[in-house]
Amino acid sequence: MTSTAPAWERVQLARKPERPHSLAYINMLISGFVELHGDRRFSDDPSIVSGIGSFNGRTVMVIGHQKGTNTKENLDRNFGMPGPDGYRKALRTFHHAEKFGFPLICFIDTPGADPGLSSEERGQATAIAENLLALSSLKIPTVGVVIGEGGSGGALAISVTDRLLMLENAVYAVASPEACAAILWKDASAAPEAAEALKLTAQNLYEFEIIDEIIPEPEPAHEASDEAILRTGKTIERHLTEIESIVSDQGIEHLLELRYQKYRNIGAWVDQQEAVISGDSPDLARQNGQTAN
Amino acid sequence: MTSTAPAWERVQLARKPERPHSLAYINMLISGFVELHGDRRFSDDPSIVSGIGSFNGRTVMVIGHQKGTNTKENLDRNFGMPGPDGYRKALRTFHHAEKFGFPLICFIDTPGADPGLSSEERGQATAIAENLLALSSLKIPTVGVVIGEGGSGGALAISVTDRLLMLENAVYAVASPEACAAILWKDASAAPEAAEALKLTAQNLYEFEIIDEIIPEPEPAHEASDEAILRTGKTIERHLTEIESIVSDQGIEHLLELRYQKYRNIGAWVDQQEAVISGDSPDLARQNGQTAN
Amino acid sequence: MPDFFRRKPTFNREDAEHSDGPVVPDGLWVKCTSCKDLVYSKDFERWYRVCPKCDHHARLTATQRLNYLLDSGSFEEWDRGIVTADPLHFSANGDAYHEKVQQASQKSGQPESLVTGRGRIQGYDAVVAATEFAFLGASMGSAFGEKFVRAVEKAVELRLPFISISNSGGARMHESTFSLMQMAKTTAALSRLGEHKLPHVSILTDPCYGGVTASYATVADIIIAEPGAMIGFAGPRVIEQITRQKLPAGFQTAEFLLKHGMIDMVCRRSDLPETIALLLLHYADATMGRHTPGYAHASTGKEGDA
Amino acid sequence: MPDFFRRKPTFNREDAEHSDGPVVPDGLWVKCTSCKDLVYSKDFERWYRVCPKCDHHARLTATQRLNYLLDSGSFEEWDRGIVTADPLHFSANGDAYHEKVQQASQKSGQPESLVTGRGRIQGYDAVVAATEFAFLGASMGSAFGEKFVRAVEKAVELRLPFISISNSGGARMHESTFSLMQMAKTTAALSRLGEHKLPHVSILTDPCYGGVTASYATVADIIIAEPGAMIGFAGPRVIEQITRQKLPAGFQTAEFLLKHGMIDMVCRRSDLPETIALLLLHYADATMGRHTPGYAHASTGKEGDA
Ligand SMILES: [Zn+2]
Ligand SMILES: [Zn+2]
Repeated sequence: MTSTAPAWERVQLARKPERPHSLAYINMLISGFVELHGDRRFSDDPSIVSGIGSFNGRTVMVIGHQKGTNTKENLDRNFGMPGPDGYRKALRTFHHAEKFGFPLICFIDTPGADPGLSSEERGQATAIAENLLALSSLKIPTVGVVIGEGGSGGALAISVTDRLLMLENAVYAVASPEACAAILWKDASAAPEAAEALKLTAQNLYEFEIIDEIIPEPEPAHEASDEAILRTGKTIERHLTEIESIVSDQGIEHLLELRYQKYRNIGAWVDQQEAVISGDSPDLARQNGQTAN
Repeated sequence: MTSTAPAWERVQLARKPERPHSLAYINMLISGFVELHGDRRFSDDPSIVSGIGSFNGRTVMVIGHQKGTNTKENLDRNFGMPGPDGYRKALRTFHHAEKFGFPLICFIDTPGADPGLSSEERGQATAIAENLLALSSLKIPTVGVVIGEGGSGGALAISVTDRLLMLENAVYAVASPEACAAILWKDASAAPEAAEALKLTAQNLYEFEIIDEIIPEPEPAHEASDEAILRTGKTIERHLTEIESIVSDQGIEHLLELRYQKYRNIGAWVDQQEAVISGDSPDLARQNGQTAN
Repeated sequence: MPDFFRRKPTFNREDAEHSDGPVVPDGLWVKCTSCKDLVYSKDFERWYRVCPKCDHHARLTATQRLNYLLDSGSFEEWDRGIVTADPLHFSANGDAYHEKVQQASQKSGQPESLVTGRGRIQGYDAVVAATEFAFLGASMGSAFGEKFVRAVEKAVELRLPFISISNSGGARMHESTFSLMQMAKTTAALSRLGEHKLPHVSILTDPCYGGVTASYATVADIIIAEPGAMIGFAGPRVIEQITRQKLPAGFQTAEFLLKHGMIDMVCRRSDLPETIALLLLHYADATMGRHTPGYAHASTGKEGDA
Repeated sequence: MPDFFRRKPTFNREDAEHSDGPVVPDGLWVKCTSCKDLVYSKDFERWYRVCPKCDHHARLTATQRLNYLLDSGSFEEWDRGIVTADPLHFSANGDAYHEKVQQASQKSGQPESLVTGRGRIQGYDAVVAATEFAFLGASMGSAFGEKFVRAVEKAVELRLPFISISNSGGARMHESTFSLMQMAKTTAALSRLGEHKLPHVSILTDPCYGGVTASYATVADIIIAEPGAMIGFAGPRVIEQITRQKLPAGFQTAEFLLKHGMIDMVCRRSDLPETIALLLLHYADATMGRHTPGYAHASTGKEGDA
């Protein structure tokens, strides 16, 4: 797989049922994992797994979207599309981790949040929004990894982390190429073009400075699962160690400031009134490297 | 009404439909009251009212059980018996008040928490427990007033406050006299005896130091509603002012310590091993003033 | 009750005709899009574009919204120069995003889908942000996010409450992940607002979906919706298409959300200024950093310059 | 995986016959109360009083519970002298409460319905509190509350995790509001435990209702239930009586609660010690005040004397 493979090919790879899903990562990377269930409100949503375990010697809490590897599993897991109960289970885990000072690791792999009637009734939008709010001020180190599909707000709700990593063949976009094609091309079969236009590959997002590192897949993860997972583990470890150093050297408030600035600075806009390239710093100007029309 | 009226008579008075309920207190005592709705999870429970307003010039948040005054209203309000959604609406209000530093006033008036199937499904017990936990460490002044029926855990869930007041003809017990009679007398018609045995009057609970003050009803509140409400307002004001002084003089942590000790010290037990009257202080010994068998 | 709770609203309607809504010269009739009845245009204006026959709340432009909501002449707009930079050089089926932006700008009279600034509501100073639906369905792109966050940060600096008025189709697909990340960006800013004990009052109007509903618009101390407004995460058509579920009558209306516990109240447009002003009076205790009694204190809060 | 995650359980069964459960001398048979099958008593004991045929988890006394859960000889009981003082001089229908307490004490061999102390679970030190159902249905009176709070306060002092194992009929009516207030008292103590970053693991066993379920037992970092345990706020009979609702099969079982999101897991009795030990290992990072890497650190946590 070269880094110039077309976006649509990446989308297909990211969706491969044989690709390792969150529990595969957890089982290999987290020692003594204990899965914790339920939102304490309404149900236990199987499309989100969450729990506590040991990552390279430190206790962490882990959350992941969980897709199935076959049709039955996918029906049980709702194809990895959480409802509000899933996001509230995650929210409970956020606060649990924060209470005890455990770092949080999130595995992102969802086509999107569940679009059903009952999810709307129980406040799908509110549930996602509350998670974004909680993550933005969680007083613990947080690392997210897009391991497959990063689909829209349903992915974002567990991905607003100090470091956001992405496997080489993972994708992350505001909408599925099919949905985008249906709306903007008026033709769902234009999905490959939409995928290209959405600039949803790890390479794209690294260039946009939306993600922090690409985890290479010399062979696609569905063909070399163990290697992909171990490589991911090493990359998480490196980032987590860096974040832990920041906390021990400069305090948790500094980490929160960095996290705030990280998301504060994402965006591409110009200030026509000032007629200059926007941004608060040279770094930011590069990120928002667009000229005024 | 003399203070020696039989307990069962108090129970009847406490339940009078014409007795002023929470909204009557709110309408008379809280200026510019804005009712706030919903638990942001599942529903808006009409058996709990909650909102923001001004009490003698300071912004407060208010929560109350709400009974109806006739059958239709009672059906709409579920007879003032909250489900988990009602307690979660209250929980949201607790945190809202804490965020902005607004004192919290709670009006207690319920036969108990709703005992239905769907309440169990959504975690009635958990909802009550989470409220007890939240109230115990809420960093704001809190005052509760039992205005009618204080029924069991369903009442407790909004009554664990810095000061707990009680109208003269209100009652507060671990179970309704009917339920207690059915279980211990094996005969629900023994309710009047059970009421007596449960020691559920304001006078009883003041002697036990479970409540902080009795608000007199020279005439029963259902016959002199305005007077009862205004008298209640004055009593709340006095206690709230005292609590605010504690906070400004000694800090909120001291208030939390006092609140902890208040509930920490409720109980009547003896330590047979020490063969002395139990208690950590002379004060406590008086409270737990029982001798060893 | 103190008298000033009942102060009469003093709406400003003088700029209404500058809006891009249906222009209705004096003396003509307009057709209500809901009940199809003809309404005398002066009535329609007098009732804040609410149908006097069926109570339908017609959509407002950002300008109309602010004119109705804010005290006359009190609005000071901020960051009008901030516009999108087309980070993806997005083009769909031959339609270039930057051209769509230009068209939207011309159609709506706004350079972006969010208008921000400072104004007064019945005497109470506040920072306000209002969406412009005529600009690409008030979708949330980079410029929207940047303007929103700057407004929130300015509210923190000025110690003012923050009022958002939203309708939106959701994310702006042409900015893909940049658009998605505005959900995180706007919400994080509100987290800071809250740490400073400043309130966010969110007003949801028709229609409000997707990324906006699932981020800043529901991260609020008080959530108010206009009657009949359609509000949700996924749109009804998407839900029906994907799940083949039959949706119940009234699904996703403001009233539906109230019943399901998602909003604090449904408030008619005509009552909004008074309701918000009353809330701002209550929050003045926190905004001004005073938790002790005294209406005198609270009323100085109207200046908002502590 | 490090090996020690798979350490073999070392249960202590030697004191089992001191319990007040069905005494089953070697070589005899006992009848499972669920499937009515005869089970060889040695099997019954070997399987921690779980029926090997239908997996029914029979009730345990507090003593049996602690014997099964804790490392042999590790339990140090606290506050055994604390008993109720009958604050209401309660008597129902001629039955005096203080007499009922005496009977309950004789029947159960316990002076109160809660046993507290310190012990080790697979090497991990913890404070434990276990209910005694044979003592007035393990209802929560003043002595129960006082013992519970003392144990929690001691956990804070010793920086030890707190494990509660509960079944209960709920409140102790004979102590009325004193009993009710124990819900607030026990929960407030757990709030302090949490402030000190010490975990509470709550184990719900059959049957667990009322004031216990609605207070400390569900205020926990981890909630574990035994298979088939009946858990709820109101009992099924009360619900049917009051609401005339037909209750679905499996209503209020541990599995029902898991499905409805109220508990973290259903755990077979035989797996409990290992599961709790694993959790305590994980929490040692917080308990010991260390959030940095190092199993070496965590394993010293077993001494629990930091
Ligand atoms: Zn109409
Ligand atoms: Zn059996």
